[in-house]
Amino acid sequence: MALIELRDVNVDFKQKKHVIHAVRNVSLKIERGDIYGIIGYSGAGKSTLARVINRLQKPTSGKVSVNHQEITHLSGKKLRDERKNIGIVFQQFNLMQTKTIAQNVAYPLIFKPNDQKRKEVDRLLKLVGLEDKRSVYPKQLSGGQMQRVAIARALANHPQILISDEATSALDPKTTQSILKLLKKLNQTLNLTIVLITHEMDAIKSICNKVAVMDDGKVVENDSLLNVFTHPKTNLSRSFVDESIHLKSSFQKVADWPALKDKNILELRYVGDKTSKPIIIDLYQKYQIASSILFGNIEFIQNVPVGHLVIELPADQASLSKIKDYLSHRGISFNQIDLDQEAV
Amino acid sequence: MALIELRDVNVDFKQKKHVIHAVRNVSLKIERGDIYGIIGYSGAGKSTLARVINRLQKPTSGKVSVNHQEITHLSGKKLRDERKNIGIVFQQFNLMQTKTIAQNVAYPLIFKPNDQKRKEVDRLLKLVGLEDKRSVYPKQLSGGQMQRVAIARALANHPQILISDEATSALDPKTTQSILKLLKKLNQTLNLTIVLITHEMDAIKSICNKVAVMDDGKVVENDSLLNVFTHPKTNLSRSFVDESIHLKSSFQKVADWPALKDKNILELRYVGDKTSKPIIIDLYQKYQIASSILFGNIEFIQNVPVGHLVIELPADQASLSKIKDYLSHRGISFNQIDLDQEAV
Amino acid sequence: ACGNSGSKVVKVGIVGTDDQRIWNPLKSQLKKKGITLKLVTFSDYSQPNGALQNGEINLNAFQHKLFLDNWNKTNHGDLVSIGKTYLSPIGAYSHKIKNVSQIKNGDKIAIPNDAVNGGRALHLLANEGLIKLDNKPLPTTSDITSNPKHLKISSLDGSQEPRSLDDVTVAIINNTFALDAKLNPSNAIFREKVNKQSEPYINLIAAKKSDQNNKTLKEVVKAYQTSSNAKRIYKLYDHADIPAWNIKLK
Amino acid sequence: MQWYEQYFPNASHMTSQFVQATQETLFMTFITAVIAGILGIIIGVLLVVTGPGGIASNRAFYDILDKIVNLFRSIPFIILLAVIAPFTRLIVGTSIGTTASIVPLIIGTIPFYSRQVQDSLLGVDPGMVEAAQAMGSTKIGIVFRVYLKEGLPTLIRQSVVTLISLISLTAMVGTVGGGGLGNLAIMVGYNRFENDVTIISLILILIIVFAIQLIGDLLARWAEP
Amino acid sequence: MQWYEQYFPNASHMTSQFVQATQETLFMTFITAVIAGILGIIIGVLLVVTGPGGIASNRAFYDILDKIVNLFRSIPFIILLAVIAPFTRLIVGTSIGTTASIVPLIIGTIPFYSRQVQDSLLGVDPGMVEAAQAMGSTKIGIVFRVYLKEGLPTLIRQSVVTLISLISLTAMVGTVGGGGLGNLAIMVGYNRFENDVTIISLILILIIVFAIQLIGDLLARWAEP
Ligand SMILES: Nc1ncnc2c1ncn2[C@@H]1O[C@H](COP(=O)(O)OP(=O)(O)OP(=O)(O)O)[C@@H](O)[C@H]1O
Ligand SMILES: Nc1ncnc2c1ncn2[C@@H]1O[C@H](COP(=O)(O)OP(=O)(O)OP(=O)(O)O)[C@@H](O)[C@H]1O
Ligand SMILES: [Mg+2]
Ligand SMILES: [Mg+2]
Repeated sequence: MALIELRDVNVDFKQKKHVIHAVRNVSLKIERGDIYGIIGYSGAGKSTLARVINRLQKPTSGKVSVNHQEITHLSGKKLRDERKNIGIVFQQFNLMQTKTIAQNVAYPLIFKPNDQKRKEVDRLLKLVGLEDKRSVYPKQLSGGQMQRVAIARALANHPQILISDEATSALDPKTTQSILKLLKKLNQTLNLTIVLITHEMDAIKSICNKVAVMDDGKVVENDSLLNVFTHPKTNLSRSFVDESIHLKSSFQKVADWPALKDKNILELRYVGDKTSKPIIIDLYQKYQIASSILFGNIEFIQNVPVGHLVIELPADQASLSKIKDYLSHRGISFNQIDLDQEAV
Repeated sequence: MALIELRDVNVDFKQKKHVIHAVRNVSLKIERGDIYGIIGYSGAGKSTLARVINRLQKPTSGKVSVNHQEITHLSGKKLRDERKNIGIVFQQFNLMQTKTIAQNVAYPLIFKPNDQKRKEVDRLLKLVGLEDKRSVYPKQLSGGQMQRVAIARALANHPQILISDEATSALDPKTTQSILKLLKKLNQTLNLTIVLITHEMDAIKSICNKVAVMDDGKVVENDSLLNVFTHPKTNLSRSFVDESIHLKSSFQKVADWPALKDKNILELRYVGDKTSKPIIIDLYQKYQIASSILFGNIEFIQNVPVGHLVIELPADQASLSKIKDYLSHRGISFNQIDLDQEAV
Repeated sequence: ACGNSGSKVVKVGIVGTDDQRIWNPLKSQLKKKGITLKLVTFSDYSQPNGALQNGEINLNAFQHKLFLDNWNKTNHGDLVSIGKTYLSPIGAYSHKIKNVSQIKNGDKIAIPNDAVNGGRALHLLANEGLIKLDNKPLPTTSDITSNPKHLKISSLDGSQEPRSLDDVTVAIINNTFALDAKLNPSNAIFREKVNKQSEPYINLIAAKKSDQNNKTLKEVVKAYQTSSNAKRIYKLYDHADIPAWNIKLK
Repeated sequence: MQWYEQYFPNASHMTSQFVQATQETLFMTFITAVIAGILGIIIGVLLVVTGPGGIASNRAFYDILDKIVNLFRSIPFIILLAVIAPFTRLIVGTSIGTTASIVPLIIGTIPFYSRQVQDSLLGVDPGMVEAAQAMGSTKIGIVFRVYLKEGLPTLIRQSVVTLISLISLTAMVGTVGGGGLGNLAIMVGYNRFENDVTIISLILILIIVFAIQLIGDLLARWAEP
Repeated sequence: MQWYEQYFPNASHMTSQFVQATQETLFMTFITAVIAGILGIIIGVLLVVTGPGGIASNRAFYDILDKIVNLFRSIPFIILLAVIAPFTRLIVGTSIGTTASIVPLIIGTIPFYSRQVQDSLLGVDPGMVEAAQAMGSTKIGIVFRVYLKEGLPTLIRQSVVTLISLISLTAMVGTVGGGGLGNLAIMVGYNRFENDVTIISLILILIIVFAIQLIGDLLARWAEP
């Protein structure tokens, strides 16, 4: 049985006039050691789903089990113990305003002896780069600093599960990378299971092994990262993938470039060791066509290289179809881009 | 004279034991019609600087003028009028909790007749995609939804200047793009001057024309976006640029890939119409070397194409140096990457 | 307000609801003479004189001469008595003892905490030889010069005294509260003697000096000082209060 | 109604007195609430806006106002009731009776309520005040549209606390002939051992208090987002 | 000190009485503050945690407690002071004197303070409570480490308001022989028209009030982040 299992979970918020279905019929399985990404547009229900996992939000219907334990009806000490196992970084941080940064981080460590507590707090603050802020109050921190305190606090208890709700949204890329790296390390060394809620595919790409895509309360797709990345089944997933490889934005940029008007633009996608083969050279050798690279990218999704190329082919219709045949033959998926459609 | 001018601005926060210099000797000029990006790591002083511009934060020393008016000592009606001219999206949103979304957005429109107010609010909520949330309260919104309300509110007054403090940090890429596009449009049609504070170089890249890079309270670099992008003068700027073109992360990914060990990896950068020349083909024609593209990207910085390529060259030392000569000759800057150093 | 022409309204300030039972029946009687009697009920002794002095009421009836004189002196007032009402001898009650000789060393005694009755209670104790006092018209506990039995004297609100009988050995209670508490004044273990010395304790109807000869007010006094009213007072107060306008003190 | 006469032998003959006393209590409470309410809100707001970190911070003014409020809070109501008589006479022409008793009630309630208002408004998130400032709101605008609006739920709860305390105060105005239910409970009910009168008076007060609390709860719920 | 004797002819001979009355006031205030403080905090906390949206929400319990608090708040203190005598005797053995007067003071203060505590704690951001729940804090832990800690600045300010109201109440305990400065001001000063005694008493009360406010302000500043 999975470490976290949601079955047919629904969360409704009753409003004066209508009901908001924040989460609809969500079923998910998160295994021990997973770094499970949940991605979706703003308002998709990600935070609500996160809060269901540690029962801060009681589902309107459905079952949630964590650690082989049905938690929907848990209460008292059992629920508390379960929650101690689950660290959560809130989207709004929820730091205690009258406690210093060190006290905030020490909050879950109440039963530790003082010197151990101090050592632990020091260690955590160092991890998030806030050693010099230990005795100031949250109000005196910048947005990103508050977020880092929230991360340190969530890790203080050495939880088995970490729920991170947009825990890097207020952080610059460098800090984001270091936090993500930290999470990855904890995942690898301590087998920490992580639920990473984010709207940034980049974050998911860099550390997740599985991903669920949410839309309007529903999980519209969930699979291994590689599958979602290489074969997105829904438009929404595809659009997140495209955003993440900056395909979309590069199409747009290219579309704005007058010199490329009426040229043949091809988008190529290839998985695995095909990446290492110099396609451009191949095409040149075979068809004497010097294609320009407009955009190229190799991602390593779970250590499998995944390539994207957008090239301009100065070829007539005849050779174009020959080239296309050749690409199909080599197992490279492609599609021709109509720049006019991509322009805004 | 510039629309916004900061001269030697310092902001100190006195703590019990020491003083925090949040902003140090910052001098900036922001012209009418600029979309001025301010980027920097978490805690660099960006938000504090933003608050100085509309005098929510009195600078410890230095002068700030907005609209040819020294605002450091302004007060009363004059200050209020100045502030009405400056819309601000706060990092923490600062929505009124007891007002509905519509009322929040309508806040600055107090003196408008009711029907006009309603129309305006409808228009703004539509812009940010929250028509269906007009009568709920901020507590019932997701993080990204709150942020969008804050954006709508900041625009309600038709300000001349918009200060956006991480206004897209809680938003998914699609919504972010649509908000940025909106800002760009307002900039172009209404000549709105925008100060875009962010930690995401992508946002800056997509709409800013100028950018200031902050570090530890200081502005370490400020220039046109193109200059900062193509010729970053400080390591910090370079690192933001690298992050933004995903160079750094691709190096790391590449470094993790065993097949590439001990290969020659070259990073190429080229500006302007050199991009359109098929470099890879060139190299093949000249040296019979079929280089693989590991990473490639063309950015259009202020409509000037800027290319980045990372290629693997299966060449011996001799041809390598020839190739390098050739590249220099063609005006393409390059450097060889030592993957071991990039690995973590 | 009060005048010789038009409708004559007389406002009388009294303290406590008790005296309403004496004054209310006079209303109809005075009505016949064209006088409308209005009662203003206060809950303590501090206000009625000020109200009278300022003309907010025309008469008040709640105090004895000692209190009035003291008030005039300290407040530079010119209130005068225009008629006596009744004498209300204060009494000592107990649940624990039957007569004064049983009072032991260190016993607790409760006395009223208002200026009118508190001093009187102390005088009563002095008269019984339990304490000695400085010679003052309205003494307080700090005027005790000798307290051989080390009595512990606490000042309480008059209304509270009957209920404190379980807490103290003796409570000196004025008739109003004693009667309300169904304490029979004839069962008091000792009472104020009605004699010459009682003179200053006779309650009175006070008016401003300028109204001393006001006919309307005199009518009110006259209406009060009737034998039928005397009977009513005897009856209401179970002979504990003594109508005093005709009394001869020995 | 036989049981009523049986168990409430005194009270059953005093219906008109109860009606009158109830009216007096409601009258005193209502007028005091309106006047002390308005003045208390004004003073409370002044304390917040001129206080440390306020939008019109003014050390000297704040210190003086703060001290004056404390000065008046220091005077126990039972003493205030007495010593204020000359002032009352100045204002309403008489120092006795129900109307006159409103003056000390107001003076006694204002400083208390001012503090309650101050405390309610201090709870408003400074971020919202900043947002309003950034949007160019006037100080008056900020007071009404942010402080009083955002602090309203707390303000309503605190106003209920004040109102109930006020009813407790009205029980003391018997000293100046103010009447009311509290006075009836004491002077007739308690002092004359007519317990039934005390009980009926207290029940009537209770009804008023519960009504206030109920209305307050409803208002607070309405004001809450 | 000649001017003292001249302008304060009565008071100048009453130093020991002032000292005693001050002690009585401080004694009553202190003991009441401690006991009513503890009980008020307990009840206030119970109201918050069992109330709607509380961490141990219990509709029935809350409704009953809420009603009881209102019930006691409904009884004007001056009446409470009187009617509670038998209960007081049960508790402290006597119904008169300074010690006895503490019982009605406590009973009169608890419901008021409970409401103040409740209001203070309701101001604590639910997000923090959630965070504590998420970290597996016990309910007791949340009460102490979140509600009481985060609500402390407001709680302190509200406690000051309560304390000052309490001092105002102590002026009334003269009825049951409680003594104290307020009683001195009324019974000796006002009723016997010795104005100088009233003034000195009030000044002493003023000093106590200002001291409480000062300490409260300092504590609140200390408790604020
Ligand atoms: N307490 C609430 N009452 C009513 N509606 C709510 C409440 N909380 C959330 N919602 C609604 O439920 C939906 C999902 O909200 P949620 O916070 O889970 O979104 P999210 O995916 O986390 O979005 P974001 O990326 O913007 O944080 C939204 O439409 C939101 O308005
Ligand atoms: N009110 C305050 N009191 C004390 N220090 C403060 C205060 N506000 C900000 N600081 C400090 O000043 C520095 C700059 O903060 P600021 O909020 O301007 O950073 P920022 O660049 O906006 O960071 P982020 O990207 O994380 O939002 C930080 O070190 C912060 O801790
Ligand atoms: Mg969310
Ligand atoms: Mg910031």
